[in-house]
Amino acid sequence: MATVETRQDVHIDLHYLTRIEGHGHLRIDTRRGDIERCELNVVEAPRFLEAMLVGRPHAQAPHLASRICGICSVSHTTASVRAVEKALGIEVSPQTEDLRKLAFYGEILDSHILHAYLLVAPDFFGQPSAIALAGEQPEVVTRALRMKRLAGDLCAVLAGRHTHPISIAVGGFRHLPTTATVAGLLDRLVEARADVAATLDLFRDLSFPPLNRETEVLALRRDDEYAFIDGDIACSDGGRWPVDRYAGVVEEHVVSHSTAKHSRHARNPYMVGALARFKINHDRLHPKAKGAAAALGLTPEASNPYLITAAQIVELVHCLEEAITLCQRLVDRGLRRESLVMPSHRSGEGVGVVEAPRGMLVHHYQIENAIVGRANCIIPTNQNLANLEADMRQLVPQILPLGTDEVTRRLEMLVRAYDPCISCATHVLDIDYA
Amino acid sequence: MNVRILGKQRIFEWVEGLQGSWRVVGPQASNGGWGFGEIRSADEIALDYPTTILPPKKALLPTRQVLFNYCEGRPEICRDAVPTVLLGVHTCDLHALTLLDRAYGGDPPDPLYRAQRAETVVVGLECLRPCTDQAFCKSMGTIAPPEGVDLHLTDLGEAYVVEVGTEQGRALLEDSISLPTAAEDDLRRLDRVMGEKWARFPNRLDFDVSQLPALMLSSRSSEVWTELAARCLGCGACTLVCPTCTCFDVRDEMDLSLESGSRVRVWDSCQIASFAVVAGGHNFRADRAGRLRHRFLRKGRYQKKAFGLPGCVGCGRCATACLARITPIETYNALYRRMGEARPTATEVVA
Amino acid sequence: MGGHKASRPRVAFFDFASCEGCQLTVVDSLQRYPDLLEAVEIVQFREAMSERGEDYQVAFVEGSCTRPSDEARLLAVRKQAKYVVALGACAHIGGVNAGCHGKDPDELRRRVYGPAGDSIETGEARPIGSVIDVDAVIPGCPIDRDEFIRGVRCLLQGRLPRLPDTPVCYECKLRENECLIRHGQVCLGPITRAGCGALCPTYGTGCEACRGLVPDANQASLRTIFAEHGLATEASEAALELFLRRELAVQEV
Amino acid sequence: MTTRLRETLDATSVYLPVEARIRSLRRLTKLETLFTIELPAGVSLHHDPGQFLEVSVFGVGEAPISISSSPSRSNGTFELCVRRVGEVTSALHTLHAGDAIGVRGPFGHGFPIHQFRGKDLLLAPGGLGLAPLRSLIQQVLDERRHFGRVTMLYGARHPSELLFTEELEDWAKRGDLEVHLTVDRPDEGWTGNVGVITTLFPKVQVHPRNTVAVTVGPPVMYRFVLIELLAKGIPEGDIWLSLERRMKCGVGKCGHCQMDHIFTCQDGPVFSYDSIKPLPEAL
Ligand SMILES: Cc1cc2nc3c(=O)[nH]c(=O)nc-3n(C[C@H](O)[C@H](O)[C@H](O)COP(=O)(O)OP(=O)(O)OC[C@H]3O[C@@H](n4cnc5c(N)ncnc54)[C@H](O)[C@@H]3O)c2cc1C
Ligand code: SF4
Ligand code: SF4
Ligand code: SF4
Repeated sequence: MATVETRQDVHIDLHYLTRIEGHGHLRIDTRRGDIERCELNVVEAPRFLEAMLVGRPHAQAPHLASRICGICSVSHTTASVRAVEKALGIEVSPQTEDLRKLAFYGEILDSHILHAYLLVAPDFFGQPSAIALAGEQPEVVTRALRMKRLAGDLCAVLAGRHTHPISIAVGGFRHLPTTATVAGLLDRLVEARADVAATLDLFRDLSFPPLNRETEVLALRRDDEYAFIDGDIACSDGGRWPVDRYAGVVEEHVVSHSTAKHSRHARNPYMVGALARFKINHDRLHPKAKGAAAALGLTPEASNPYLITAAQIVELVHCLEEAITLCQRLVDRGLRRESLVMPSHRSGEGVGVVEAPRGMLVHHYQIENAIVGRANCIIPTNQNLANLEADMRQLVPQILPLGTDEVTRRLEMLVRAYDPCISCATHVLDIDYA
Repeated sequence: MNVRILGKQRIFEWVEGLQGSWRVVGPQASNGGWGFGEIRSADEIALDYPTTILPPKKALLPTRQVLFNYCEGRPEICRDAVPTVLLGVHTCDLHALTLLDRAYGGDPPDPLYRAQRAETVVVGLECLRPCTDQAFCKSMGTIAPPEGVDLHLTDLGEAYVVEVGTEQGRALLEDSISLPTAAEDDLRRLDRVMGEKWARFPNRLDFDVSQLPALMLSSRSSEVWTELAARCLGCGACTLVCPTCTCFDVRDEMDLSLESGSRVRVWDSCQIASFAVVAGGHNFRADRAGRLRHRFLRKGRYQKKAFGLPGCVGCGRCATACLARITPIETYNALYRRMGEARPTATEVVA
Repeated sequence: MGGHKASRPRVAFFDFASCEGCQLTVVDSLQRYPDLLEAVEIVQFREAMSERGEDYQVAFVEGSCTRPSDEARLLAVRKQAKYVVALGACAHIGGVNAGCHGKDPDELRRRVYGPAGDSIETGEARPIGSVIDVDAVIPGCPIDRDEFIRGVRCLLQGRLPRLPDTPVCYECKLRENECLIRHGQVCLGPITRAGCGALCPTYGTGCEACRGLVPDANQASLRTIFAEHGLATEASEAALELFLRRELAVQEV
Repeated sequence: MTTRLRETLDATSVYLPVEARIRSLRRLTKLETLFTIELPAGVSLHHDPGQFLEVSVFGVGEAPISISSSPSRSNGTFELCVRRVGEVTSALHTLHAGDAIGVRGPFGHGFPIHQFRGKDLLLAPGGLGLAPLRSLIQQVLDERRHFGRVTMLYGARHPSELLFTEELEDWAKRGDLEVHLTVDRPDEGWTGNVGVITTLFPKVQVHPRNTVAVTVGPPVMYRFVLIELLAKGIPEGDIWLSLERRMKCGVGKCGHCQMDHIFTCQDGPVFSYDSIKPLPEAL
C-alpha cells in the first residue's frame, strides 16, 4: 500500500485489494477536499473467453463459459445452456428445471456464505482474514465452513462439483443423483436451518457503515417466483423488458481508465446483485426470508450499498427454504432418467439470462450450424463498477476527516460489499497504468 | 447328491434370510449396466445379469484395501474380514476364484485375502447362454463350474436348482431357508437344460487350449505385439476388468498432522508404463509391445506354469473393455495363424 | 517412526490469468480438512486474506502467464520460493486460455473490445513452466481438493508430489462406468492423466483432458477410435483443443 | 530364546512391519549411507547372504533393501546400505540414530553358500551391487578355510562412489582375498585401473571347472559381465546373479517382479545364470 497524506486530503493507491475475486487497483486522490481522481482499475490479466466461445460446438459452450469464473460457474453454465437452448428451440423438462434451480441455489448459498463470512465478516470483527478470525471466533468460521460444505455438496451431487459443473448440459442433465442421495441432502438442508438462523443472529448484530445514494437497480423479474433463472429484466424505475432486449437496456461501453467493460443503463450508473434483486423481487421471497429481512431492518427502499451483505443473508434464508422445498418434491416424485432434449434446428440466436450471485448475467449467442458464431456476455461486476465509483465519489468527501487509514478501510469495505468478481470482469481485459 | 429346488418367488426371501448374518454381495443394476455390490435390499439382486464391468474378485480383494493403520508411528493390524455370501458368480469367474486362491495362497499366503476368503461362501450361477459376444469360456474349458463351489444355481425357468457342493454351503442353506429336495422330474429337467446349453456356446479358439502355453512361448518375438501396441492405449482397462489379474501397488496415506495414516494397496496394472521401473529409471518393460506381450503371456502361459491353471478364463471382459479392439481370442488366433512364421526368440541376449 | 516433522512451512498463493476456481477449491478444501491451517502457515492469499507476508517457502501459483509483466512477477516468486507448485490447468498447461484456436491475442482483444482496447497489454497464454522452473503440479480445471491436500502433505514430508501416470480410463473402469465412447460421446479419458477419479465420465460427460496428457499417450489410436465410433467430428477436434492444444502441438514436433 | 523375524510376521500379517531401531549410521558416499539396525528384544533376523528386507518409513512407503552384513557378524544387529534415489530411500536418509523404521523379511533366496564351499570364488560387484555382496564376503571371510581362491573385481563410476573403502583396504591387506578395483572416471588421486568392470577380467586367471562367479550390479552391467564370465569358461550353472525388480510385497503377490512364471522376490533375487537364461525378460 502506497499512501501519502497531505493535510486532510487523501491519496490512496491501493494495488493489492484483498478478499475479492480477482485483482483490483483502487486509486483515490483528493485536493482540498475535492475528488480529483476516483477509480477502481482492474489489474487482472485479460482472458478473451467471449472470443474463445466463437467457433466452438454449442455443446462445448457451457463448459468453456464456466471457465470465465470459478466462483459463479454454475451461473455461467446455466446462462450458457439457456442461450443455446433458446437459440435452438429446446424446451427442457420440468425435472431439469428443478434440478437446475437446485444447483443454482447451491451456488448462491456457497457464494453468499463465502462472501459474507469469509470475505466481509473479518472487517466487522477487526480481523485481517477468516483465518485470523478462526483463531478468535472458531465457531463462526466452523459454521461457515459447515454451511459452505453443504452448499458445495448440493452442487456436487447434481453436477459433479461446484466449480465447473459437469453434468449440466444443453437439453438436460447428463447424470442424475439417486433419490436416496437427494433424500440425504434434504436431511442436511433441514439441519442447516439452525446454522442459517445463527447466521441471521450474527449479522443482525453488526452495524453496517452509513452511506446513502439513490441509484437505479436492475434485476430479473418473474411473477411466479424470486427469479434466478429466466424472466424479464426489471428496473427500479419501473421499466420491464424481455431479456432479448438486454442490449438496449444495458449499454456496455469502455471506460478509458479501467478496461473491465463498465455498463451504463440509460447512461446512469446502476446496481445489480443481491440488493438489487431484493429491491425488485422482495414480494416473491419465501416468508421466512421476508422475516429475515425484517429482522435485519432491510427494506425495499434501502439505498446503502453496504447492505448488499444484508440482502445476501436474506437470500441465504430464501435459497435454503426453496432448496428444501425442491428436494422434498424430487424425493416425493422420484427422479426419472431422461435423455437430453435434442435441438429442433441447427442455427439460431438466443439470450440466456440468470441472476448470478453478484447480479444479472447475460450470455447471448448466435449459432450457425451447431457452431457458436457470435457471443456476447454481460457480467455483473462490469455492470456494478460504475455504480461503485459513483458511491465512492459520494462517500469520500463525507469521510475525509477520518484520515487516510479509515478512508481506505471504508473504501475497501465498500468495494468488498459489492463482492466484485474481477475474474468474471476480465473475461475481456486488463489495464494497469500504474 | 444333495440337490434342492429354489422357486424364483423365494429368491428375495432367501436373500433376506442371508442378510441377517451375512453381507450379501451379488450382481445388481448400476450405472446403466451391472456390477457386483452389496445387496442392501433383496430386490436389488439381478441374477439374470449378463456380465459385469469389474469381476466379483473385488469382494475378496477390494480395489483399495488397508493393509494396516499406524498411529504415532506404530503400525496396527487391521482386520476387516466380513462374513460374506458372494452370490451369483458365473462359471468363468468361479474358475478365476480358484486361480486367485492359488495365487494368493502359497507360502506365505496373503493374510488379508485368506481371512476374507475364509469368511466367504460362494454361490455359483450356471451360464446357460454366452453372456456377451466376447465370451469364450467354452474354448478355455471354463464353461462348467470347478470342484468345490459351496452352492451352485442353475436356472430351470420358474425355479433354480441348488447344488450343494460343500459342507459350508449346506450349512449356509440350512441356516437361511428351508428348501425341498429336487424331485426326479427336476433332475431330468436339469439334465435337459444342461444338455441344451453346450450347443449355444461357440468354440472360438482355432486350436485346443492345451496348446496355448506352447503357442505363447513360441510367439514371444512375434510381430503381433508391435502391431497391437500401435493401437493399444496403455490404459490398463483390460487388466482391471480381468477376474484373474492380481497385481497391486502399495501406498502410504497420511493425515496432515503427519502422525497417523495407513498403508493401503490398490489394484495395479502391468499395462502402465511405470509398472516395472526400478531405481535409476531402468524400465524392464519400457514399451507398450513388451507390456502387452507380458499380459498375454501371463494369461496364456506364466500363470499356468506358476499355479497350474490358465491365467485366462475366457470371460471376455477385457475384449469388451478395450476401445482399441484388442481381444484375447483374436490375439491368440492371430498368433496361431502366424506360428509358422514366428522366428526363434531374439531375446537370448548373451550368446 | 516416520519422517520428521519440520516447523510449519510458510505458504503463499498467487494468481495469474485464471478463473480463480483453483484458489476457491483451496478454500473449499478447508471444509473437509480444517487441519490444513495447523499444518501450514499461509502468509499470502489475496483472494482470502489481507495479511501479506513475503517470506514464503512454498508458492502455489494459479493461472497462466499472458503478459510480460506476469513474467517479472513469476521470476520474483521463483526467486523467493523453495518450491513452486503450479496450481491447476491454467498454470500447468495453459488451461482454456491457451486453447483458443491459436487465435492471435491482438485480434481477440479487438474483437471483444474494439479499437479502445488497443492500449491493453496482452500476450499468448502460456503455462508458468514456460517462464520458470516448476517443482510440482496439482493439475485439473479446477484442481481436485483431495489431490491438493495430498500434495501439501507430501511437501510437509519434504518430498514432491508425484502424479499418477495412468490415464483417466483406468479410474473410470475402477468406478465401473459404462464407457461413453461406446455410447457415442467424445471422451479424452484414454490420453488424459488420471487423478480426478474419472469425475467427468462418472457424471456422464466426456473427459475434457483438463489434467493434461498422460505420459506415452497414444493420440493416433484415440483418433482411430473416434473415427470407428463416428466421432471424428468438429466436436472431437474442439475437445482436443480445449485443454490440449499446446501439449499436442509439442507432441507432434 | 528368540523368535525369528519371519515367524513373527507369519503369526500376525506378512504385510505388517516390525518396528526396528537405527542403532547408528555412517555416511559412505554422497548417496549411500550404512545403517546399523537393531531388532526389538526377543526377535532375531536369521538371514542368508543375498536375502533382503522390506524397509518401511511410515507415511512414505517401503523399499526392498539387501541385508549388507553377514549372519556370522550379526551380534544382535545387522546393516543396510541404502542409496538415496527416490521417496523411501530419501526418507531413510533423513533419519537419525534412535529413530524407528519398519522391517519385514528376510525374503527371497540368498546365495547357496554351501554349494560354494571348496571352490574358488570370483566376485564381481558393480556400484551398489557391493551392498548385498558384502554380506557374502563377510561370511566367506569368517569361514575362509572352506573356500579356495577368492577374487573380487569391483567397479564404480568414480572413486568417490566406491563403497566400503576402509573394508576394501582391509580386505586387500589380508592377503587371502584378491581385490581389483576400477572406476569409469578417475579423479586426481586415483592410481588404479580406469575403465568399466569388464576391463578387469583380463587381469585374473580362473580355473573354470572349479570356480563359482557371483555378480551383482545394475541391469545394464550383467550382459557385459556375463560375456566375460562365459568367455572364461565358467559353467552357466556356476554363475550367480542377484536381480533387481520393482517389488511391492516381497512375497510373490503384487506381481511387479514377475518375469515369466518366476517371482523374483521369492524365487530370487539370487539366481544361477542357467536358471534364468531361458527367461527373456530376466536380463
Ligand atoms: C532385491 C533387491 C535388493 C535391493 N537392495 C538394495 C540395497 O541394498 N540398497 C539400496 O540402496 N537399494 C537396494 N535395492 C533398490 C531399492 O529397492 C530401490 O532403490 C528402492 O526401492 C527405491 O525406492 P524409493 O522409494 O526410494 O524410490 P522410488 O521413489 O520408488 O523411485 C525409484 C525409481 O523409480 C522411478 N519411479 C518410481 N515411481 C515411478 C513412477 N510412478 N513413474 C516413473 N518413475 C518412477 C524413480 O524415478 C526412481 O528412479 C534393492 C532392490 C531389490 C529388488
Ligand atoms: S484395454 Fe486395450 S488399449 Fe487398454 S491397455 Fe488393455 S489392450 Fe491396451
Ligand atoms: S484375459 Fe480377458 S477374457 Fe481372459 S479372464 Fe482376463 S478379462 Fe477375461
Ligand atoms: S468413458 Fe472415457 S474415461 Fe471412461 S473408459 Fe470410456 S474413454 Fe475411458
